[in-house]
Amino acid sequence: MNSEHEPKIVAFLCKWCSSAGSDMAGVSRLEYPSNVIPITVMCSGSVSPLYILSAFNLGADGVLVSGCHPGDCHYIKGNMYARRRMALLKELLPYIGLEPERFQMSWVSAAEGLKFTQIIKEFVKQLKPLGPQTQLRRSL
Amino acid sequence: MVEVEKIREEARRLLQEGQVRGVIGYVRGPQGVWAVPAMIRNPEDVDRLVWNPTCVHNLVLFVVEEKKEQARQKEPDKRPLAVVVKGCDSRAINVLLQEKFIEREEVILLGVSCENSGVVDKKKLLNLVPSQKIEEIVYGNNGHIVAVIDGERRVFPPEEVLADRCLECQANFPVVYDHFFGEKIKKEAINTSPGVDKIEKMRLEERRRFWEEELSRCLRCYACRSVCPMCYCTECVVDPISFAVEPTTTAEEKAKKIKWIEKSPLLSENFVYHLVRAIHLAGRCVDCGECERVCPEDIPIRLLNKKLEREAWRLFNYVAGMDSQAPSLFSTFKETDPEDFIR
Amino acid sequence: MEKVLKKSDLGQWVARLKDFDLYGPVRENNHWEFNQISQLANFPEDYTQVNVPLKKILLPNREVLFQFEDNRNGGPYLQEVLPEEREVVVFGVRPCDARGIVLLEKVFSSEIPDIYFERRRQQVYVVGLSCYPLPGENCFCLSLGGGPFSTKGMDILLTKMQSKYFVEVLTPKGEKLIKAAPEYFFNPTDKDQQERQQLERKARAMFTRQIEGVEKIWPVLSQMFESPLWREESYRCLKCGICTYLCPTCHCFDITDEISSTAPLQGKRVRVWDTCQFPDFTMHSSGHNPRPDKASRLRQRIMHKFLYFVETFGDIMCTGCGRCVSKCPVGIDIIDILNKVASHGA
Amino acid sequence: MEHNPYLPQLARIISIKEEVGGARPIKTFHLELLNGHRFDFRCGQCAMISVFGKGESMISISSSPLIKEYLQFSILKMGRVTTALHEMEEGSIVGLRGPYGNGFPLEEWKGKNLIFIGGGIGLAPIWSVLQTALRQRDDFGQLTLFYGARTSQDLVFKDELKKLKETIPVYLSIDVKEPGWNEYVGFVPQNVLDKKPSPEKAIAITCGPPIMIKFVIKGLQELGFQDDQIFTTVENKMKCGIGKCGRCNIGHHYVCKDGPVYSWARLKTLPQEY
Repeated sequence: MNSEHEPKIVAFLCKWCSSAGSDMAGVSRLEYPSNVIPITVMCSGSVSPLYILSAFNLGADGVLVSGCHPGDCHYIKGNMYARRRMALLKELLPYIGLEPERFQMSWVSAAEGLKFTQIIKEFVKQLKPLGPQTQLRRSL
Repeated sequence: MVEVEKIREEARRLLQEGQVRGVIGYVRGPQGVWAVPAMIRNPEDVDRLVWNPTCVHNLVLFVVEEKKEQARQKEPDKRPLAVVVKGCDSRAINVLLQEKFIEREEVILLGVSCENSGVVDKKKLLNLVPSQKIEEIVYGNNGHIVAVIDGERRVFPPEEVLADRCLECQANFPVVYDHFFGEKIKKEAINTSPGVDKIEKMRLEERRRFWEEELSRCLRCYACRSVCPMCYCTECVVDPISFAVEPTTTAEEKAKKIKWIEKSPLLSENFVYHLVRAIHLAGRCVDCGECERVCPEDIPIRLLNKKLEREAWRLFNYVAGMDSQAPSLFSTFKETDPEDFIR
Repeated sequence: MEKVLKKSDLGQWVARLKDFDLYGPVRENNHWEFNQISQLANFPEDYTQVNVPLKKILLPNREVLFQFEDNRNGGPYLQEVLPEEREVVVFGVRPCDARGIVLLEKVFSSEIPDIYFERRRQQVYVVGLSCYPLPGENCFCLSLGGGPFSTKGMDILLTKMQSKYFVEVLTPKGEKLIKAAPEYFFNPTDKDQQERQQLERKARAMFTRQIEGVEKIWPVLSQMFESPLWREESYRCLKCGICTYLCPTCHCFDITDEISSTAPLQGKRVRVWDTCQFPDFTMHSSGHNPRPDKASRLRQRIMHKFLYFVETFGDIMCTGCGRCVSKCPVGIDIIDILNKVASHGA
Repeated sequence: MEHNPYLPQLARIISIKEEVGGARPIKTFHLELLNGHRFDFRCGQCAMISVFGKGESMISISSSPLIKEYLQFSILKMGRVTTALHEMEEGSIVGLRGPYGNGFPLEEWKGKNLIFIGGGIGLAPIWSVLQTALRQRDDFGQLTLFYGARTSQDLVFKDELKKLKETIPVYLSIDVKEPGWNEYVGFVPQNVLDKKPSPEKAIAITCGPPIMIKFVIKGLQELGFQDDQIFTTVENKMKCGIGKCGRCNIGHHYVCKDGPVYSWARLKTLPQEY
């Protein structure tokens, strides 16, 4: 495997928590790898599995969905719906042969800038040895 | 035993009394023994109705089609439709009720029991006997299938000729119906999806190779989507255009329609198509198995749906289509839902 | 030119065709497909008919027409993409599929020739296999001027006999293939000739499905545009693409742009299979759809094959392969429909 | 080199004019081929315009073939490609292939009175004939134009129409009354019936929404026009432009090559699938 490979991570971040958490990391001058393409969403519950598959299709090596901790959802329970959906997707992807590490979910609050950087660092570390994701990637 | 004469009687009565605008059932098709779906509108035609092991189709699809057709008509006939449903088909009705796609009053369900048997897999049977010679296919005893060939009865054990979905089925009589035909014989519990077991035992690379081989054959004829009563969306991610175009739809709206995947049957696009479809059917697929039956390329599509069926049960104790009043899989949650995969 | 080839020599001959890409019937799950092969020792006893007909090689379901990209000045730059140059021999082509090519040629080589089809056509060598016994339960080529031993569209037709193949070399392309290993080909004896003729007679007697009086069909069809038949027969139609995608003569396509990068713009214009059976096929941007329902789309499929094509090219655009009948998930049966049409005219 | 019918030539947008604003905007584009290539065509023919990355659209050419400096297209914003075109600027490069279709049989119309009847964007294909006839004024008899749209804002070629009125009779109409509008109010077919053009030595060319065409034809028949005196154009969805892809198929015709121009005498023999 290519250890030089710099993985591309598409991160769907809830506007109310994880996105703010990533900002917090920046404001606090915490360093984390620049492999992330953040996409701010209104709620982790608004992330359709289609978005995740589409991210892989358009070349993501890893996809992260990050929302508010249970009980903290701005819309009361959007993250709880997300949890169910993502649990199934999490099972489906390795079933067709995609490395389980490539899709992850996390709870990151607006205050958890450090946790955000740790998750990204760990994610990049896990993805590097896997090399590029080619299974779902469109190549014309 | 389901007596077809009783189904006909009920259908005749419903039509004669004008209680229904039609009966969706099975009739003998143009190729001899193989039944095909049909809409019966006249009481004189009810004798065309058949019930036998070739009644493979999930007729709930036509309930969906009729519903869409009604929406297009200016003065639709609002009387209900009678429809013949097997166990799996009835669960599809429940899902449509759950999702409020139809109301219960819109259908009169003529439930038929598969009685410890199921429907025939044409491919399996044709590997054993040539099609032209079969005069009739009927139910025998103990789930056996009887084919009349050259006037002679040949008995096949279920495991030789039944569709996989029926061999793996645990609920072989309707869960919702207005009239019931046959007996409720509970089937023995068996492994509900040996195919899924097989894949789960594979290593990651093997799984990938397996699915690459299977999905590379996909022609994107969309038969799997077309035959599925749950694929009722007017706008599907795979279509380059939306069918929901009104005279008031602006050019921008049309131009903004996201092209999620390419129309070309590239392997990557086939993967995304089938995965999106599978996940969209999670908690909704009742395993009528029609997608796999219709696939001209013999892609084991059910293995995707069965996997999610298994996980929905394992993770959330959820089975699709058992209760029309219960919230659907993704429209609810429990505090205790697993989250060990979340960091 | 007629020859015979010992069954055991088939593999030797094929091994000599090193300069060609070889395709032959390969078993996949429950069916056969034309896939690339490296050798061919024999045609398996249970080989019937491939699922996706020969057209997949001449009219692939995705054909790149050209690439486009922004050049340095920001304007688009186009690069024509033509099919790669490679000569392809396809073995085991059934007469119905080979006749399909002849019909496709009428469309793609007439008026404004289609450069992509023509290139591929020139590069394809068709080595057919006659049908004894009949490969499909719904074969009806006999009703359409074809036959289990028809040579139309073929370069070579092989007939499997007791211990030999009867080899009909039909074109210079066929001769070229034979010349690769001339020592394996012998002149047929009278007995060989008789054996072949007998097989053909037997095969022709095997047909169970037929259209009664195909010549009656098109004049009747031209009067049947408004017939209730279309609504009745199409009620159970699923609107899928099986009947047309697996048809050896259906050739409708879409042209679409596939983008690999938006800035700078990079992509390909491709043509992909499409079908008149999909609801969006004829839908205008405005939402208006000239063929808005299943009835009008089934009518189009039948009319195009048995009336419109006859009016334009003097031929029926159906070779009687029976795939659309066997593969239709809801038993829509073109033979049955045509017999109903014919009976309207009686 | 073999001719590749799918490969467009590159063309530059040399001018863009906004004809109609609002929810159904129309813009008129002038295009010239790069490298000074010629693009010969007949009145009523169409061209496939490519916006690379978005796709292609078949658009009728609204300028006269006698004008060699540019090709004119008046385009209603309708779907993916036309929306992209509307967003383009002068100087942008598009693809162009064609011309496609049969065109109007102008040679057969020499010496005849031409009555043009257009609705909305349907004036575009007519405009090509009209401009040609005006440039070859001696070849034709009287020229008359009926043209209507939903509102006065929806009329295309507003300035040109003003000028045109000085040379030929122009009967404009709008569907509903508007302050300041002192011409006909009502549908185009009604306006035609109202003015009663004579069928004597005349050819009527009508183009517009299907429902308008239907009633125009009915009206013309009432006025005594024969079916072979009435011409119209058909617009079906098209992809290849060369009669292969099967999309614009009506009966044994392919609109892209056997159409889009039809006399009513011919069109009425085809299935109504347009």
